[in-house]
Amino acid sequence: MDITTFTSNKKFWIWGISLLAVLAALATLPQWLGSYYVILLKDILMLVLITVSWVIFSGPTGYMSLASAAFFGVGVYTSALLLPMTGAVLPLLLVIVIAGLVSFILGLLAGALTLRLKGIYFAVFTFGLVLLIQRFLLWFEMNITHTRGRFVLLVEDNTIFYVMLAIFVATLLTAYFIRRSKFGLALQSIGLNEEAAAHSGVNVTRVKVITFAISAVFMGAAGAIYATKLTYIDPYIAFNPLFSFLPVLMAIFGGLGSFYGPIIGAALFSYLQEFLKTEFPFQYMIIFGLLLMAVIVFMPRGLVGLVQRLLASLKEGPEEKSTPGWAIIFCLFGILGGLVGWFIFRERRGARVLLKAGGVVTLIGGAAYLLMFLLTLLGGLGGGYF
Amino acid sequence: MSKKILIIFSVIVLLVGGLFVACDEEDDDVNGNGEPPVTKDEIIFGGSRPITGGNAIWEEVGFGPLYRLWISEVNAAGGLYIAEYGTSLPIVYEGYIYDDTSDIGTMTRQLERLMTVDEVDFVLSPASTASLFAGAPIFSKYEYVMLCAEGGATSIEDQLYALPYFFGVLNYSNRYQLPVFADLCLELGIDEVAMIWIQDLHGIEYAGVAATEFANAGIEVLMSKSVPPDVSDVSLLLLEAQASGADALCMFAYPDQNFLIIGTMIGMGINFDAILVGPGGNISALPGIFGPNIEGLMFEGAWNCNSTPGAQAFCDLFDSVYPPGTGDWWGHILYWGGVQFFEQAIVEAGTLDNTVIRDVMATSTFDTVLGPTWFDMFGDGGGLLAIECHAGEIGQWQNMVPEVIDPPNQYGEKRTADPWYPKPDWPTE
Amino acid sequence: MLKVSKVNTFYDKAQALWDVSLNIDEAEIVALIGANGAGKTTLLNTISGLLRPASGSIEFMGQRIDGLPPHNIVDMGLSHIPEGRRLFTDMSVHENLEMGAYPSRAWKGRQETLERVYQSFPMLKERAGQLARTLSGGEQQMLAMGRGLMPKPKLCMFDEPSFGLAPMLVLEVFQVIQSLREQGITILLIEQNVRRTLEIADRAYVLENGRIVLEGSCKQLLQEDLVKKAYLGL
Amino acid sequence: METVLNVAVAGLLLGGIFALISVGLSLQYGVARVLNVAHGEFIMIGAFVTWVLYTEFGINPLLCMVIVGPAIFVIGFILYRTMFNYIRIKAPSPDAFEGNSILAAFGLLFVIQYIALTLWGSNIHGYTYLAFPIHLGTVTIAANRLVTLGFAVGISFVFYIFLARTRLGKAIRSAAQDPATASLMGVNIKRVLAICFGLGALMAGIAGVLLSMTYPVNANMGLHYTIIAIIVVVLGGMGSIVGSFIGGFILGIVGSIVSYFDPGLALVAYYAIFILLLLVRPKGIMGK
Repeated sequence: MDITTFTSNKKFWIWGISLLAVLAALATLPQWLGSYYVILLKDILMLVLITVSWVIFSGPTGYMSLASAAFFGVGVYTSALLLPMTGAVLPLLLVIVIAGLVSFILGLLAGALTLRLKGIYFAVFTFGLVLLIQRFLLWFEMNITHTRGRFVLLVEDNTIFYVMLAIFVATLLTAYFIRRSKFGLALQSIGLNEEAAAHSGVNVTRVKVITFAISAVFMGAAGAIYATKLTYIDPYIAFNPLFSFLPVLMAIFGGLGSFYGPIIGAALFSYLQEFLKTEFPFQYMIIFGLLLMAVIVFMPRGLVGLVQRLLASLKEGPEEKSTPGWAIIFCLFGILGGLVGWFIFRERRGARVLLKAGGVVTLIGGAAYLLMFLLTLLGGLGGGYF
Repeated sequence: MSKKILIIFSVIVLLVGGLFVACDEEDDDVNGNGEPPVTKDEIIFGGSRPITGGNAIWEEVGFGPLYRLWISEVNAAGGLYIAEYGTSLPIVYEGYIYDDTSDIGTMTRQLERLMTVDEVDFVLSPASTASLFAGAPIFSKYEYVMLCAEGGATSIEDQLYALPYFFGVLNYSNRYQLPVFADLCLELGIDEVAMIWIQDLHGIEYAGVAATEFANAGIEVLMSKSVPPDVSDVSLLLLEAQASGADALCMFAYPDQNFLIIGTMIGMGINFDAILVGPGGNISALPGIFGPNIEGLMFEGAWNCNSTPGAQAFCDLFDSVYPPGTGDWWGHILYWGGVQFFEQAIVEAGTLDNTVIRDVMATSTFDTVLGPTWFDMFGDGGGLLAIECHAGEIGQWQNMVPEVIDPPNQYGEKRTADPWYPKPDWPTE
Repeated sequence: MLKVSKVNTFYDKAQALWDVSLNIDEAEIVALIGANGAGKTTLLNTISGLLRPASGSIEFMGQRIDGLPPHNIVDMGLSHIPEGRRLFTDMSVHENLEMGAYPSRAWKGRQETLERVYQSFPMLKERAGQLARTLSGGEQQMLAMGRGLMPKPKLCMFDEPSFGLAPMLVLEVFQVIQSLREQGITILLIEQNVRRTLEIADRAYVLENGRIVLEGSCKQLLQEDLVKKAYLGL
Repeated sequence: METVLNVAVAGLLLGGIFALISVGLSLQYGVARVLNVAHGEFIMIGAFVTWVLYTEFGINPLLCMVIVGPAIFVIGFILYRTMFNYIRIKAPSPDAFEGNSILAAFGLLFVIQYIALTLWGSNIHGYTYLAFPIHLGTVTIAANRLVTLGFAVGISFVFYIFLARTRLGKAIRSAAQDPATASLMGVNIKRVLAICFGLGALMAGIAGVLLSMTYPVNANMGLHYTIIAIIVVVLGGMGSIVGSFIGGFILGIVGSIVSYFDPGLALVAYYAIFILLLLVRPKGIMGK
């Protein structure tokens, strides 16, 4: 589909306008939300935009890139170099643009180097890139510049938020148009069958490398602005491998099949993490781990796949084979209820008990997943599945 | 499996969930509705602490056990008397300790939350040097006292002038461990050293300060090599250090690497006349790991149960609560002194207003487990615990007990035992 | 011996087999013919347990086998020589044959079976130590057939054994299949080479779009217009 | 000359450790198709259990292998037979299974780490065992490292023979190449894949036992080993025991040579080799 034909599409305008409305609402949030929520929202926006940029390349092509942390880290480090605490060399916005460019170039280089690699080799190579840059930079700083970490200029929270929002919008638009353009089609044909795509006239190399680099731009820019909140940066902090895995996890959590899946997935996932780290700091790991496993077992196509399945079963009547679908709905309600309860009552003193109760519902939701899993196991024993 | 079971089960889930919410709503009406209470009935401490991740060890054996011990002691005594409210208030921290998963981004976010959403009365310091740096501006911005525990501050000293709420209690490289170690070397006749340091802020600070101090003392550094945190093999480094003929080996790394180095030295039979172990040499789990091999090992930051008049009482208290192997012979007495100082400052201020308490802390001297305790202030900015108050800088394991072996200097006489030199050979099995 | 009744099989939501029923008696050669995509391979996969039928039943030697995993079915003496040979290319010829005798029923006597297979396919013995990938197409087919015989089957299902082979070799394949019947092995055969198949088979089923449209003895079928037009090009 | 010898010996000892931690992952990924990012956590569990058994009950660490190995095998077997098998059956394609199983393994990583943290805390532990030098000419080797190397070579050899010669070994190899056809041969594919995953876990557990004799033990130690194992497995060719073995030693020796000049560059060197090799042989040393 061509962009021009698409912009004349009615659906485009409906979506466009509702997106604008959401963005406008987001833009006014700092006016009436406390600084913590602004920061939290900023971080969620960041994770969503990193996930979406990851999906730009890895979604249609099926190449699992773990280079996100490298692109992100390059952005963070660009900030560390160009925005030192003692007198910034360049204005903030310029630094962010430069960070994006540096990431772009790194994306081009990495893309060109990895052309021959497929599947897990590509994944491991891209992950290696993260550690390689981290270690080399570290060695360089230790032995050549003798730097004891770098201090970054602190930027005001609302500024960070708006910059992040701007990058977020840019990412969404880019992702959307790539998906809808000839370019996106070419990417998808690469994902389906690379040889066939090459035969049908797609310049596979160019499309792959350029898309990889484009997806890097936004991660770099996001890293640059993220750095201004950290104060202190060294290569370990900048190139945190977590940022390689998070986008993959979040995208699969949301569901790779659609455009909005990864967005919803990333938003919920990052919020859930924050929720668990603060409300259940001592059980965070086990709840999170079980939840991940349950999600994969019961929702192999992510949240979106689950919703689609539920919608389909509502339309066509319940499927003949019993799936734990209903249990999942209730569990999700539990989790949602817990989250809503937390969000509303968080600011009231003395409401902690209630919050815990919301958490308990969440816990039960998680336990229900598990129990359903066990029941499925037992039920499947005779059926030959197990 | 029949759908019936699923539906029944789900209904149960919903009912139980609803029940919980309904039950607690009543509680909420009693406590939470209406105007915020005029009188306070508790003092809330919050914190963003590394419960999981790479720094989790510090929550477990660093400041973690101490703030819990201190709070339970305060509460057992009826709480803190706050003049403003005219009554003693207990301290609450359950539910306000968050897991930063050893990630700085998360830590800074959680600090903002504690200070702006939860509006807790006091916020505990995060752990690790990098976290202190990232957290300090936030504490200053929201005017919360930052009683810094696990983490050095060499790099941040210049910036302390702009961070008025920063109160560091830990001793570290240039305050005043390595100058003391250099003096010790002169006393013992060590004139050639080898250094292994970690590629990290900690390592580069210690290696840098050590280079300066050794140069000033006329001690030659024969080898100075850095290792990455996930180093898998140090045997070649040790052979090189041995071949250099150095009298002393200094390891400025974290417990993971230090233990690997010690283990490899024992395994290969490589010994030096003096061995200085960075963080890890001080933890009381060490005798359990290396047994009699620890005899003669030196470590940074030191105290023992006899090093101050109050130390024995603190040792007894700690041992009555925590299992053996969870103590820390570097920071614990300093953290304890720190919280005792903080406690007295709060009571003296008579309010929970951090700005007032900060001024009290900046100007007062209180008696703590460390003796008379005060902070050296950096202009109108933050402060660091006065060197005179440190319990010791360099320790040595002697007869399975940590001893302070600092040579006397202008900050006082802290030695609890004479140093063993040269270090005895590794005992053979 | 094998009785398939009203089997329906799906790929995800797409139905591939519709109420397929067929019958095979002991020591028969039964052919299954049909165009590409008619569902022949799907039917074989359903019988051998690689696919599960959504409904219907399959009986082998009087026992229900639908829903059983493949390894149980082969254990009962139903061997499936899959389309495209599917050899273990990184294992030697000998090891491939040994894998054929994996069911515990066949494992013990594998040396004897091996000798018999080597007699039928002497060239496999010469190449026993070679990796399967180094064999030529014809040799690979012989290996696949030999491997299919290793579990001492009572019923063998061949999925296009002559595919991609030179005419000479095709002839050999058919000879082998005929000789198997003489050893008392029942055969279900899928072949593109319809004329020759109908010559050696006793009965045949014609499959179109996942449904059985014709069945009968081969002589009868050779007279049917549908068969003549669609499969014999007459 | 002596330096060269020392570097070579250090490289061999390190290579043995790398090979040891990789062989199990090679089975898990090469055959059972699970890129088990929780592999290092099984190593950690093996190390912790050994530490407990040795310090609390005085059980010889080498004997612990016999206790830890089978126990972890059972855990791995059950995990695959239930969770991963379920994911495998539900996945629309093998690629989807690979992606989903990584995620599930991530969940597993969190769960195992939580269990370890709850049981043993985040403190660093360790013990000294066989910590005395053995002098071979001019070279000095720590006894526990030599034992580790010996076991690494021995266990890899046994594994190689097991896969090459035994009925189950052949079933595993056939399942690695073509699970559907293997099942037509009568291989119970669910069981074999679960056995493979279990064996991978067992190898991790045994590696943990041996590593605990030289390395400190704590709840966060796992990921580091997982990363090295993944590099080695990809370097050696997936599913190839010999490949992992060779890959481990190459990495160990290169690591030692580079460490001799600057330990900080060891990991950089690993990746340099890794990239070079993938450019020359995109499927690894023993890959096909």
